[in-house]
Amino acid sequence: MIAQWLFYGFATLAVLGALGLILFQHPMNGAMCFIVTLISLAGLYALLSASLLFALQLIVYAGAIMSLILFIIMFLNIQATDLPEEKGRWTFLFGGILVIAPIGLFLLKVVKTLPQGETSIIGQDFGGVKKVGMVLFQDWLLPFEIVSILLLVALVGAVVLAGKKEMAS
Amino acid sequence: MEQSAAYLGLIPLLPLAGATIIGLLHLSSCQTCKLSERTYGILACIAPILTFLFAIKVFLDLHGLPVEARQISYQAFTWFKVGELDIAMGFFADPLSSLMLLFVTFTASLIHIYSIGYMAGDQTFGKFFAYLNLFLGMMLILVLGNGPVVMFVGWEGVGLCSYLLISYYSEDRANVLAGNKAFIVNRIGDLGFVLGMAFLFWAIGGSGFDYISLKANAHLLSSTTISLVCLLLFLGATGKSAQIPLYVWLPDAMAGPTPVSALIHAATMVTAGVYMVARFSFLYSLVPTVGLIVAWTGILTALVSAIYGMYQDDIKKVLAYSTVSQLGYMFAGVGLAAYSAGIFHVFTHAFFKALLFLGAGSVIYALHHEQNIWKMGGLRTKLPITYWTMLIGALALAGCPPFSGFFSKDEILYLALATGNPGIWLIGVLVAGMTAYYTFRMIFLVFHGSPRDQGLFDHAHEAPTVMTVPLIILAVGALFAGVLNLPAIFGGGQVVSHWLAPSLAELHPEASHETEILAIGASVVAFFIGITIAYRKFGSGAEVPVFTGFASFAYHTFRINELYDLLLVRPYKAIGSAIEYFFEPQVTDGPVQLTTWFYRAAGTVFKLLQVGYVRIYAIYMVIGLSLMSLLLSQSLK
Amino acid sequence: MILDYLVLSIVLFCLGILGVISRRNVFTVFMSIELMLNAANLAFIALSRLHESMDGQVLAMLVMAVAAAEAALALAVVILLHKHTGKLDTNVFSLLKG
Amino acid sequence: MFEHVLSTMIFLPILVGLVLLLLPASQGAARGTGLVASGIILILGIRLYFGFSGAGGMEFSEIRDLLPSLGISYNLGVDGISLFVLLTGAVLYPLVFLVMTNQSKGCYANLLITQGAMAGAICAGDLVLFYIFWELMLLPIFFMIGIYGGPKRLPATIKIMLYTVAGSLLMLAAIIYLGVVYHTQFGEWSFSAAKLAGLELHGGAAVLAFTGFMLAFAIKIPLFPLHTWLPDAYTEAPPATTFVLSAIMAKIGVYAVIRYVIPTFEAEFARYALLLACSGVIGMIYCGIAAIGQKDIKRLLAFSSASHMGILALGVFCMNIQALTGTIFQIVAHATSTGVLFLFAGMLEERMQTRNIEELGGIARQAPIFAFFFAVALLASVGLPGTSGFIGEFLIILGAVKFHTAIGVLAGTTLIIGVCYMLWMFQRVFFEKTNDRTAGFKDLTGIEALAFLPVILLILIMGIYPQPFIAKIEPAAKEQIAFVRPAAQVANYPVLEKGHVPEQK
Repeated sequence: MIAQWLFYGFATLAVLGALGLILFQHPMNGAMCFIVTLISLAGLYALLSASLLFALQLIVYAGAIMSLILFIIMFLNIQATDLPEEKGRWTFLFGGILVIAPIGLFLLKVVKTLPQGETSIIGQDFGGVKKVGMVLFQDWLLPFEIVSILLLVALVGAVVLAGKKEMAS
Repeated sequence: MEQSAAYLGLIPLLPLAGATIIGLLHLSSCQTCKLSERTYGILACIAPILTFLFAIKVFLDLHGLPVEARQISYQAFTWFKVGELDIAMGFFADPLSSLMLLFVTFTASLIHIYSIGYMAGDQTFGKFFAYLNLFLGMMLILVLGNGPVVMFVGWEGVGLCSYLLISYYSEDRANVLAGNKAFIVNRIGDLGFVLGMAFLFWAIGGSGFDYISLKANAHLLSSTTISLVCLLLFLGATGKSAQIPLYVWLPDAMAGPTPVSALIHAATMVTAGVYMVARFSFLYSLVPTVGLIVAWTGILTALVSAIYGMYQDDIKKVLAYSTVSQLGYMFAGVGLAAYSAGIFHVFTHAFFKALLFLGAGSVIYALHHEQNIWKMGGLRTKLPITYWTMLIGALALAGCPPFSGFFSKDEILYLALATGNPGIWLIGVLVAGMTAYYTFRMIFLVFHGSPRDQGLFDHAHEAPTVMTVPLIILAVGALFAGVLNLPAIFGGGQVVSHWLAPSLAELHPEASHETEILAIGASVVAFFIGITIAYRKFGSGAEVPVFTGFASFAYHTFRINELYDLLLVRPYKAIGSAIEYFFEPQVTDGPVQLTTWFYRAAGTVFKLLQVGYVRIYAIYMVIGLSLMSLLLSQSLK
Repeated sequence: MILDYLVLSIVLFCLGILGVISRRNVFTVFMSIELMLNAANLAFIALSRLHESMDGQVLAMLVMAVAAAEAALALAVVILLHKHTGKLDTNVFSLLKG
Repeated sequence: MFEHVLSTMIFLPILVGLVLLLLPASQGAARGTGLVASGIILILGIRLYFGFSGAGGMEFSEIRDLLPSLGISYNLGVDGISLFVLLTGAVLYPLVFLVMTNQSKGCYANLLITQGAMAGAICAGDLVLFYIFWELMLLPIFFMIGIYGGPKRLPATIKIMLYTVAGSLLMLAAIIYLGVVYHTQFGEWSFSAAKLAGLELHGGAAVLAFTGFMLAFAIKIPLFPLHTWLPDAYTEAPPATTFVLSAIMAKIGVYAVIRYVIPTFEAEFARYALLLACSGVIGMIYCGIAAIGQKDIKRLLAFSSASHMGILALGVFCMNIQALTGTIFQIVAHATSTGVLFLFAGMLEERMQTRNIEELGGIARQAPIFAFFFAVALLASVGLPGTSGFIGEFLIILGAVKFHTAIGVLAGTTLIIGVCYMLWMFQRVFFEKTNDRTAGFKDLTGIEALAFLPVILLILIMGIYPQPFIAKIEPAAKEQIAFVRPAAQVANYPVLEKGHVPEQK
């Protein structure tokens, strides 16, 4: 019962955060809202017995990535004048809703064909570090390694991109 | 039945070999050292003289055979054989071809000899004789071919030589144009020939496509097919033998050297059409209607060209139109199924027309290539041999009684009357009178009266012996050739007709002696009227006339050339240009251009969508996704 | 119950799309993309719970790694953009205009 | 060595050409190498000719599996039809290297590659293999026109490429369709032409596939109205390339129709034969008339070539043994005559720096041997008896009359049309007065004359004694006719059998 209430609470927060993200003019406010969404998502992960993911969501997403974004936003010292003046924002928003509605409805239809399932905590370390680690390093080893290469490439790319001016001079 | 004789193959081969040798010598030596004209002349004369000897042998061999079996043939090799089409490169001689063979090789030999004198000093002496030999070879293939296809080889081959020799003086555009005209007009006729052969082949050619098999199977043909084939073949004949509507090339063909005019455009090649009709007499005799068309075409051609002939001022043009006119007579003869009469006229005509042309050549030679008869006059004293020989030729042409032309022409006219075609006969008699008129107009203007151009007259001199001897020999022929076919009424035995009889499917109309006498009398009267008028007008000098009205119209040959030019040549060229400048870029290339235009247009339209903003592209993508979702939602459930 | 999670994931995903197509601010667009990734992650984990297998969770981890890589690059690009133009407008990139 | 003679004839020139392209050889060395390579091919070709029995059927076959899972094989072989097309190329190629002295190195190399690819397309017995060679032979052409062509080469290159590629892609689709149909009918994969001939094709899809094939070949031939790439490409291409295009490559189009379309699509072929024959005849007349309007000697010859290709193609569509044999014979005859004409036009262009007919004249006087050779080729081209051109044209006209009287009559007009523009051109270029430009024209040197002599002799020999050639062609032609005969009878076309009944009175 509590789990259900928790779900509704987190869900509401996540949606509100997302709405805030796309509606606030200034990215700083948007980012703050987005953090709310991410944290509530972490909560939802926990409700789904994914304890490792709960931790990772908080540490990597809400922690590392979002602080990086916030850092950059602050680093660039964005003023209201820097922001693009988005005149037709509302037109685009409502037009967008119109366009997206079929996609959402279609996905909903798809989801409805799935069987309903329980969300009670499974236990036995389901979603725990050890079990997930076993799956990750046994069945998903190759994708894992590929992702590591991707990260390396991204690292190098970021250095090259951001440091371009200095290298050229 | 048939006798095989390998030397038949040798007859066309000899001149062809001669042509090859002379041609190669000429090609290899034309830039370094020139061989002497004498060498070329002797080399060139070997082949015609040898073939003439062979022709006599052919004649004797045939003569030695019983009348019904007078055929010898030789099959050299299978030329090509595809399915039921089996064409052998074979040669075949029967009385008809042997007669043709005799006079062709005879006149050719004389003209070769004559040419040595006439062409003296020419830049490309060797080339001329190579062409002449080549022509003789092709003409002999035409005559001796054992079937229509082999005949066609010669047929086209002589056309080629005619083209090459007409445009012999190729520096002058007019000469080359005349050559082109001859070739193209001949080709129009050849189309008829080829199609005629094709129809004939598909009808009865499957079991042999030579004359003997065709003759044997001719009874299997339906009359429509025969008519069609005969008409198409006749189209070929009108091209080669210069009949309406394709006669226009022959007068222009006089651009070639005069011996060429004598050999190709008077004596031999142009009579090939008559020969062909006689050769196919087994078909033509089955369709008298087509025969009538042939006869009327012939006689109308004779009339029209005789009218032209009366107004020409170029000595060779006069003779050219007279040739066309005489060819018309021949067609009238073969058209009325009087094949031997037609062929006999071919035979006599070869003598007197070659003689006249060579005589004209001698005059032209003497006057340094002046051809206008209004600048000549009184040459009788300067050129006695030429004068007397040409006079004999003119009398023969005009149909003066004891001369050869009289008998052959009269035979045709008599048969026209006998077969119940008084129209043809009347026109024929009229043309006979006109022939006498224009022939003697020419003779009087050239040889009688006083010189019109004293400078030319003073330098004139008789041709060398090498040229006069052939003249004399031909004159003898022109005098006496008629005797060979003396009709019964003069106590003759019609030797030629009897000789030709096995080759031809001839009709022998019955007619009374009165008819014959009427025919002869009318011809003689026409001759005398014609010659009298000519004498009255030109006998003792006449001034250059100014043509007006009808005369001017006739002088310009009824503007037929201009008409053809307007109706055929110009539109053809115009269409050619139109294709190049309009149809090709606009119409046929249109679909291609349209495709490129479509791609360009589509590109311009799609360019508008490329606004450049990433967000808009994302919207496009989402719209696409959304449409796909809509579509997929339909199929879900 | 699981279906509610999935419905939530759909709602978040659609909001992410909406953010991408309706906003011109580079940061907001970028974070909207992150939102979409998170929505996908939620779906993965919910389905992992449904099937009681941990493959979905592993996949979500990989997505996070990719998101991290993307963040690094995207932020580098944003910095460059700002350096060059002083703006944070996606409409500055219009070189693709036909 | 000799059992792989076909492979050698295909890959030797390709390899030599590629090596030439890679090595920094000089122009002269490239020409010499090309001459040697094509000489070897010629010798092999002559051995092939004398080793060929002419009994009908494929000889010198080489079959290897390439992709067994899809039934694609390396399948080569020659019969009486392909032998002559192959030999035409082999005989004419050394001439190009001998006579065309100042083409660039890349051009010589590309010529060799083209030769190999064309040999491949001719010998291929597998449709996929054929398709590969078919496209391969276009590539060097693309480079030759695009890099070494005349001033307006780029549009011409793009046009010929897009045109031909559009056609051949449709053909590829049709080939795949045939393979799939074969798989459904026989339960195995095969693209062998001989096996595909046994297919039973019905309905709209078969017609579409037939159209795909015919479009590809009709563009290559080219049939009216798909000829519009030809004048531009022929005019802009370097002389050697024009020669290859006109003399050999166009013939492969006709050859491919005989080899691949007739056996497989007999019903469709019979149904559309009349239409295609009309297209051939119209093309012949149209291009023939167009030729008279030309001022550029190469463009005139290009239209002339297109005109003759029309009548060549007509022979295929007439579906009787005379016409088909005539076509194959004419392939060789036309290749030799037109090839020589284009080479001569190339020499004129090289030496006179102009292609404009108006600016030439009087060459016969300056260069009698050149003029004589040109005249022989020209006369063969207009189909004068005694030259090779006559036999082919006569057989085709004969067959066309049987096939359809009106078409036969129209086909006969080629006699007139050809002679009109050719004589006009000959008059303007070789006759009349020399001008300043042509006064310096040098006649053929001894070596050049000797190089052309075999081809000139071939033209004459094929006209005077064609039976040895025809005897080798006819059995193969009969086999092809046998494919189409039942279908043609259904479509009510007159196809002649042996011993037909003479017309009754």
